[in-house]
Amino acid sequence: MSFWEFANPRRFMALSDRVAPVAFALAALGMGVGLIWGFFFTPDDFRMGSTVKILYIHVPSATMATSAWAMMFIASLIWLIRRHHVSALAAKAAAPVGLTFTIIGLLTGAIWGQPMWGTPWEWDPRLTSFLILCLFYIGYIALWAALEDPDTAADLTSVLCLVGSVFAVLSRYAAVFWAQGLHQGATFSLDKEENISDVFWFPAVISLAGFFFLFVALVFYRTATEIRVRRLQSIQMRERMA
Amino acid sequence: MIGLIARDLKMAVRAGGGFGLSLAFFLIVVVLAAFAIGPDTGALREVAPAVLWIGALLACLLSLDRMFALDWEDGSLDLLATAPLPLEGVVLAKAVAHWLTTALPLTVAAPVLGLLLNIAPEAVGWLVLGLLAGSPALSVIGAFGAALTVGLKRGGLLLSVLVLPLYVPTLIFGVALVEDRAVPTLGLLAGITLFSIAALPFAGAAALRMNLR
Amino acid sequence: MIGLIARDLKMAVRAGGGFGLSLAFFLIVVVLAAFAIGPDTGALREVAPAVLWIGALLACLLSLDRMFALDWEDGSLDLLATAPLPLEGVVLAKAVAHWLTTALPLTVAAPVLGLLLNIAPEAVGWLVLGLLAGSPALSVIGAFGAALTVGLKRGGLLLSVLVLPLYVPTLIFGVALVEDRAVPTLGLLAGITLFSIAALPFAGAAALRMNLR
Amino acid sequence: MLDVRELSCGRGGVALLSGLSLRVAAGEAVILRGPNGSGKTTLLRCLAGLSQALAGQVQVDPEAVVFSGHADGVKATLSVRENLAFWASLYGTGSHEAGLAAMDLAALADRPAQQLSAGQRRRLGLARLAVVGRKLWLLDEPTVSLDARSVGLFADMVRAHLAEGGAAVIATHLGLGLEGRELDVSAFRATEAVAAAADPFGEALT
Amino acid sequence: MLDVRELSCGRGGVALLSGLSLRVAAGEAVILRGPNGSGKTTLLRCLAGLSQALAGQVQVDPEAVVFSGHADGVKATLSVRENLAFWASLYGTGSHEAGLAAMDLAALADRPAQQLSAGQRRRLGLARLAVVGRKLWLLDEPTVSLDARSVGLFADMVRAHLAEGGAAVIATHLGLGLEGRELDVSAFRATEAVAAAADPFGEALT
Ligand code: HEM
Ligand SMILES: Nc1ncnc2c1ncn2[C@@H]1O[C@H](COP(=O)(O)OP(=O)(O)OP(=O)(O)O)[C@@H](O)[C@H]1O
Ligand SMILES: Nc1ncnc2c1ncn2[C@@H]1O[C@H](COP(=O)(O)OP(=O)(O)OP(=O)(O)O)[C@@H](O)[C@H]1O
Ligand SMILES: [Mg+2]
Ligand SMILES: [Mg+2]
Repeated sequence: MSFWEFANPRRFMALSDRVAPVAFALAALGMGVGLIWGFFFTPDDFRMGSTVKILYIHVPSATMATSAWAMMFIASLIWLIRRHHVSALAAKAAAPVGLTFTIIGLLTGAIWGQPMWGTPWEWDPRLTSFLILCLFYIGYIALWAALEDPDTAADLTSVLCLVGSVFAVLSRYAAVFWAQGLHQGATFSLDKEENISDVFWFPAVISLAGFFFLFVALVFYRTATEIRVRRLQSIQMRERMA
Repeated sequence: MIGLIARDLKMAVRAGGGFGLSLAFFLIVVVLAAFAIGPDTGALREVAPAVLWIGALLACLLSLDRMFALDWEDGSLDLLATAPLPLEGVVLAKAVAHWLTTALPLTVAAPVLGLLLNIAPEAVGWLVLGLLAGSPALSVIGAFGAALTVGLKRGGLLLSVLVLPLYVPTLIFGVALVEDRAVPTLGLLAGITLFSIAALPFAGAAALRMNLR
Repeated sequence: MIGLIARDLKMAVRAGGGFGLSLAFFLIVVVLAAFAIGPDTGALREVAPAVLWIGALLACLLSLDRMFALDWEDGSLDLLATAPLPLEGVVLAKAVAHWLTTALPLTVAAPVLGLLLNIAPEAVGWLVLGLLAGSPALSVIGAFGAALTVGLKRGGLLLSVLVLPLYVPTLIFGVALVEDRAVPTLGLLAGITLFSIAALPFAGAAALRMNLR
Repeated sequence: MLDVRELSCGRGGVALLSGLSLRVAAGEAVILRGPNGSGKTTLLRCLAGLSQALAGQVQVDPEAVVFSGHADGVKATLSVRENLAFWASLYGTGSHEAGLAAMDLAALADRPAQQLSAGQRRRLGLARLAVVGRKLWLLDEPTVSLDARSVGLFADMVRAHLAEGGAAVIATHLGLGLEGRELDVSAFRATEAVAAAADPFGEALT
Repeated sequence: MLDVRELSCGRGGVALLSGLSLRVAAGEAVILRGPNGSGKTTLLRCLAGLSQALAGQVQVDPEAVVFSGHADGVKATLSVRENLAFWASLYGTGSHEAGLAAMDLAALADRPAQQLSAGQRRRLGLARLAVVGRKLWLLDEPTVSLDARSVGLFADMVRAHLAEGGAAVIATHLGLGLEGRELDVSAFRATEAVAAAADPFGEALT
């Protein structure tokens, strides 16, 4: 059976009943191991001292924040091209999760910034473009909330997501152009040696996996809920019209 | 009157003009200011109070020309004008609803935004006080301007050209307050607000009547 | 398409949204900025390009939510959608009319305003070039945002929350151009504009269709 | 209830109607007739106090009047119920159920007004009358885009209102199925002379 | 000219009408009847291509259609003439005089539309039809707030249009003085079953 089978709400519900709990367990495992290992069984960093440990929350949430938007981008595309309601609802369901990750990233970053840079906020390109990402999330969610008719809302938010992504990338580079920052480069780049050492890296990867599965589980649960809501709405709608 | 305020708030929220959205708006204003002025925090701190006050002006202006225009277009204004509530009350109610949806969120968020623009911590308190005392004037003055231009389609720019000059005193004292942190300045700010609230609803109502006939 | 642009311009002028008005608006913005930032000319020169670009953003935003909303409310949009002119053309025409009434006056007046904010004379040329190359993007992006929110009454605030983040790149490069006066920057600015003009009318038209059904 | 003497009213300072006298007693309905542009709306707006009379006087207790125009201030984002509840609260008459019942809107009560058809929307506009509890109704083409049944509902509503000692002045081009005195506005069309006299600049150049 | 087969259309993804078939030949006028909320506007918008059909197909040359809805996109700040001229230019048919003549607007030609009475405004809205030179007219309650004489003018305009080989689908509650096939929309009301079938979430949880 093809992947598109799950575009059928009913099939998707069945799938999510099976997948979501597993993903949730994996999330608990990954986050548990990763964070505990990271917090209690890694040495302090010679530069950052024990504050480095915030990395195990900060990096994964920041990474997931960007990934969540990517997922929404794909889901929106699928909706616009193949009109599969589930994918539209999945995008809707993912947005608040992504926003939460973004805010966690911002907060932990700010907390980290205090000791590291002596200021909670610095107009660093990466931080700033992250803030912009946060704004895109808010706009997207607000548009969903503002529109009455669910299909129209799905259409419009999808268009917004596509166009928004392009401009998000644009402003990412514009921001680099605008100011050179003091923020780290990518940890999870292929040549990882370049910036942080294995002792920090392994637990970071594990908790990142944990965060990833958490995202998957939440999106599944929320999408299922959205489907139920839509089901309810359309029943009410039909009653009204009858 | 409460009913009218409640209705306007409800409609604002439904149209996605809710509390959270205004917060997002101010966040954007701050970010844009940072982009426009440049990353170095020194320069930013300089203009921080200006940025926040300009943000308040903006939020006002943006939601202003819809204040009466919608009610005018769908005929509600005729009905309100013949309703028991005097037009003065209508203008005031509109202004209050407008303040609650635009200026209040800013006032609440000011400390955080101040952090982003790293304003001196001791100045933040004054900033909030200033916004509390000054921003109602913005809404009431705005309501008066909206009443003047209600007849015109797309009066957006005209409205702001009429209203912005009236905003100057509030702006000056508001910004000054953050620098000099003096009670008298706060008093002046409050004075302007009180005067506006006392006088402008009548002017606004008169303007509406003229536009309706 | 010419007809549509002409109609919009005519209506804008009739409703007092004409050329002179936008000039007045920018004058006020500059004056307000002067008040907000304080008299010392050094600080002013610092932020001058920022002020002018922010002014352009403002003028756009303020006239934005009326761009399609009026046609939507009085049913013209239905009629336009069934007219021979494709909706993409409608969106583009609206954007052009909007640009002519808001950004163009600023571009023309920029040298004078720059003088007021005493920008370095050699920078003024780049400022004007930047506005010419960049401001069309503002109108087109704005048209897209307006198309998204046309269905919502008083979507003003939501509209700006959606649109402003999209303005970021233009703003950054526009302001940067006045500092570094480099052709590549100008190229980037023009690139963004061309991309917006090429892509967004389609997105906007799609949004309108979705709203109309 | 309404007493109009030698009224002349118009638009933009130009007299359109002149020498119009009209008395409306409690329990009476007056139906304004007249071709497009003859001045029905102008007259109603003047009676409602929205525009001033150019001459003559209108005697009516403003506290007793409710006006309903071509556009029926329905808020698209509010539900039918919320729309009515708002007017009820504004006029300080507790409940809005009467309105829902009068124009048979109960089934639509919780639907956003956005999603109403033209006629349903109009019905909502009319239901407002039953909610505000005013004696004198000034209605401008109330039955526009209503189907036969809804027109019947409206007629019943008006009759009930009259029976309770209310009164109504209704401008329309359509049959309402209401027995009431008819008044053709076009009979009072202001002559050029009157219009010139009312116009402050009338003889400025002559 | 228009050929509709087994069409089902609705609002917000919910089917309102289903199994509606309709052929309109040149020179023919079809009058849509049905109580408020029965789906006339929905159908017309679907025929005009403003909303998509949920099932069935609509065969019509989009280049031949002109639509006119409840709201008649009249621009208040433009004069009557300018309003018509705009549409004439947009549809690439040179002159707008035909419109002025058809609905007897010559006297009002240079007045800002703002200053028109409801009926005059509506006449302006209808005059547009005579200007765009399209074959198939889709009209939604065209005669709202028109007086008897203007209704006559409108009927004449439609007859002339039909005589020239045009066609028209007109939704209305009023008599138009037009001889034409009548179609009661309410006969095609979608059943609960159909509506559920059209709805993608119809069986998500069952
Ligand atoms: C509010 C302030 C901050 C924000 C918004 C922020 C945001 C981000 C973002 C978006 C990433 C990218 C994650 C990814 O790779 O996708 C990241 C990673 C990272 N951040 Fe921060 N950060 C902030 C402050 C800090 C501070 C103060 C430090 C420590 C000095 C820090 C250290 C790191 C490190 C080491 C990474 C991993 C590199 C990487 O994965 O890209 N961050 N942060
Ligand atoms: N705002 C205005 N300014 C100037 N003249 C106006 C204005 N509105 C209407 N008129 C003119 O006043 C006259 C009377 O208008 P009014 O709306 O009272 O007519 P009416 O009897 O209500 O017509 P209808 O039956 O079409 O509603 C018309 O000739 C109209 O052109
Ligand atoms: N935007 C909308 N969203 C959802 N439902 C709608 C919307 N507009 C109308 N409806 C519903 O669809 C049904 C048909 O509406 P429609 O406007 O087609 O009726 P109509 O035949 O034109 O009625 P009228 O004679 O009053 O114009 C009505 O029950 C209405 O409540
Ligand atoms: Mg009238
Ligand atoms: Mg209809």
